[in-house]
Amino acid sequence: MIHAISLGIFLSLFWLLLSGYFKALLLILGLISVGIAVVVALRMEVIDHEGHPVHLTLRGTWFWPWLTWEIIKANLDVAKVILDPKLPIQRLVFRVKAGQSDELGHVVYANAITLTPGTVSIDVNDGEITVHALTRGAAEGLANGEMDRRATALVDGPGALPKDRAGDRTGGTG
Amino acid sequence: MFAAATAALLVVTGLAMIRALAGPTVFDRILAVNTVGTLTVMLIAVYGFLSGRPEFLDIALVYALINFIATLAVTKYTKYSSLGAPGDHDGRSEP
Amino acid sequence: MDTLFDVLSWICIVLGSVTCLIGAIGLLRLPDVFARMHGAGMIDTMGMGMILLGLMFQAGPTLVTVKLIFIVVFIVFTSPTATHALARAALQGGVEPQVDGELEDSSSAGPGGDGAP
Amino acid sequence: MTVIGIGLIRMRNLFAVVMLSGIYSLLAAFLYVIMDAVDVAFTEAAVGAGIATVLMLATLALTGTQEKPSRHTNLLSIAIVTVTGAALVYGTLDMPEYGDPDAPIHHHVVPRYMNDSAHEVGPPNVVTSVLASYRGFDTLGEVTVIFTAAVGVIALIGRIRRRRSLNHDARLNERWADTMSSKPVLRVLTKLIIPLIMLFALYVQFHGDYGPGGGFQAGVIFASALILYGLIFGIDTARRAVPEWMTRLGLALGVLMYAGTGVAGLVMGGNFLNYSVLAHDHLHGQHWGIFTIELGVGITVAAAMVTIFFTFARLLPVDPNDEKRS
Repeated sequence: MIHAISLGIFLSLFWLLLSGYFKALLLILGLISVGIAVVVALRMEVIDHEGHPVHLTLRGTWFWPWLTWEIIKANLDVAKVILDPKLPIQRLVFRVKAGQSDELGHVVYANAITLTPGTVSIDVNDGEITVHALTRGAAEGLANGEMDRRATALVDGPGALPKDRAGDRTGGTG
Repeated sequence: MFAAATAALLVVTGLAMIRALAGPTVFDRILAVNTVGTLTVMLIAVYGFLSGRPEFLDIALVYALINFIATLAVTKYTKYSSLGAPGDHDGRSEP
Repeated sequence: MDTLFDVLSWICIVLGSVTCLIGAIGLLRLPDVFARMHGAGMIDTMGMGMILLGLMFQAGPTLVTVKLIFIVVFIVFTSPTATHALARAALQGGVEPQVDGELEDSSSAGPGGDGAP
Repeated sequence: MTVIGIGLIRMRNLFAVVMLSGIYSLLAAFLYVIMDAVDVAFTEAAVGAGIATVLMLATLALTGTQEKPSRHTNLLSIAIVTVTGAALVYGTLDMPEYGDPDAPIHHHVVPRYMNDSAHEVGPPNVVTSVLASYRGFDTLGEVTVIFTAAVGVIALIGRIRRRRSLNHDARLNERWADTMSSKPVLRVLTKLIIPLIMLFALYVQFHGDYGPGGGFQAGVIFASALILYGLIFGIDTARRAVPEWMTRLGLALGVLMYAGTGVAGLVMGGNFLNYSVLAHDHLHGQHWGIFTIELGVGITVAAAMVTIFFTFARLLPVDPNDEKRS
């Protein structure tokens, strides 16, 4: 129920930002629309901690900037590979363990892997993610576990892996 | 400058279309179509600014929201009808 | 201040366009589906992000910028999902990813999540 | 675009054709944007991005992937197509150049639409006033066409399912559920985005007066959300959330709302589909009239799309082994 309410608040915000009209009629219509969307979503049973992960927004403020930076680094690497006349690719397929406690965490991790060019997650199965990497550098950058730790900290809270926080500084070869 | 960006994006769309036409597997085509979808979002957004009418963004928003549905449907479809033989050379004979 | 935003905006748009071009070249040059996904990934992430960021600098603090942010967020959520679905379908559809080497797990393992299956 | 068109014709694999027509539609939308036909582009976007491909695939699954190789080249049809095409091209030669202010269309109805619609009808978006008010009859006809199409689909293939064996159904459901909802990545994204798509659809519905969009586009987008749900969680789960009676009711209700608005105009002493008499102030009358019929259009379109997809997808996929056995 809490999720339904927060979804309603979130959708109302979405409506206001989309619309930009603050006339009484449109506001009422917006309220009705939000109601319809929430009711249908409830009927579909898509509102739960997976469908509306509101608890991640706060911690996400640490995760997203880091991920953006990783994406930019990875883009430069892939760009270099593509523009190199010799096309020095070393395709690898390997598995990484996802240290997150539930499937939502695995999904966050898998999508983060896919978002960084150079690595694509091709299967998620019982806490193991199969990854296709374009270069050895990209593969090793992933295998050193930095992204896994970050995603775990995002989903399970920073307290979940206290002893690993020290390893954060090592950084990815990306 | 917006015009230059539009031109660059059109060139990129053309390259993606070459990949879509060339294949060789179905999955290459899907990848290309998906990329063209993202490119269209950008094209519409940039062109909206070029012509000074940012309300085009609603259209771009539609694409951003529902373009992937087609991709999902296609991947699902490939799983079904090509259980035996994947790719372009679909092994199902005509009844 | 306006000129600063203008310059920033152009830098972003040019960077984004160049990224898209490189990604498209990758889409053509790379040898198999799985490798091509990395090229497409460039367009979907940095190309898209940079161009729309450039547009945001143009629009300034208006509802247009908010809509642009929505577009970026939606694409950031949907694009990896679509790529993942596609990769999985390709894998199960019988396209074997070609592999050029092995990743030795022991040497590259970090303290927390190493790659050992 | 021409290249894609030629590629479409040359390709024997219907599946690849579906993919390419997706690109075709994307480019078409962009062309409409360039020509400033925002509402048309919006429609193309809403239809082309999701629904068209999905429905074509659903059909493909029923018919098979390879085009039947035709033994004889059909000279007659080629001749007809060529002649028609030539006639069309010849016709366009006479047409004024794009954007020519002297074009005949700019002298008759367009000035009235452009200049007077603001105080005759009201909405800032001229396309909405043209479609919903000046051309109210045409739009009613279009809605009826969609309604008829959905009814036809129900009547023709809605019943086929009952003849299939329970065994087949069970196996089918298993495969549906097995492939999609067990993928965590897809499941999470779907849950995340479906409410957003629905709300966006309603936003498009109610802002048709101000920006591009309106009932048709909104209906299609809303249907996309339901179709996505059906794709990921299986048709039967989707049917539980949105039961059949609901879509059928919506189908009829939408058309009734449209036609009913027209009749209401009659009753209150105006012409059919003349909304000015619906309220004391004629602008308000127009506003409410357009609002109601747009809502009707939206409901009908959404219900029709969902009906067609679910009816097709239930039959999907044709299992070759089953056919051999039966």
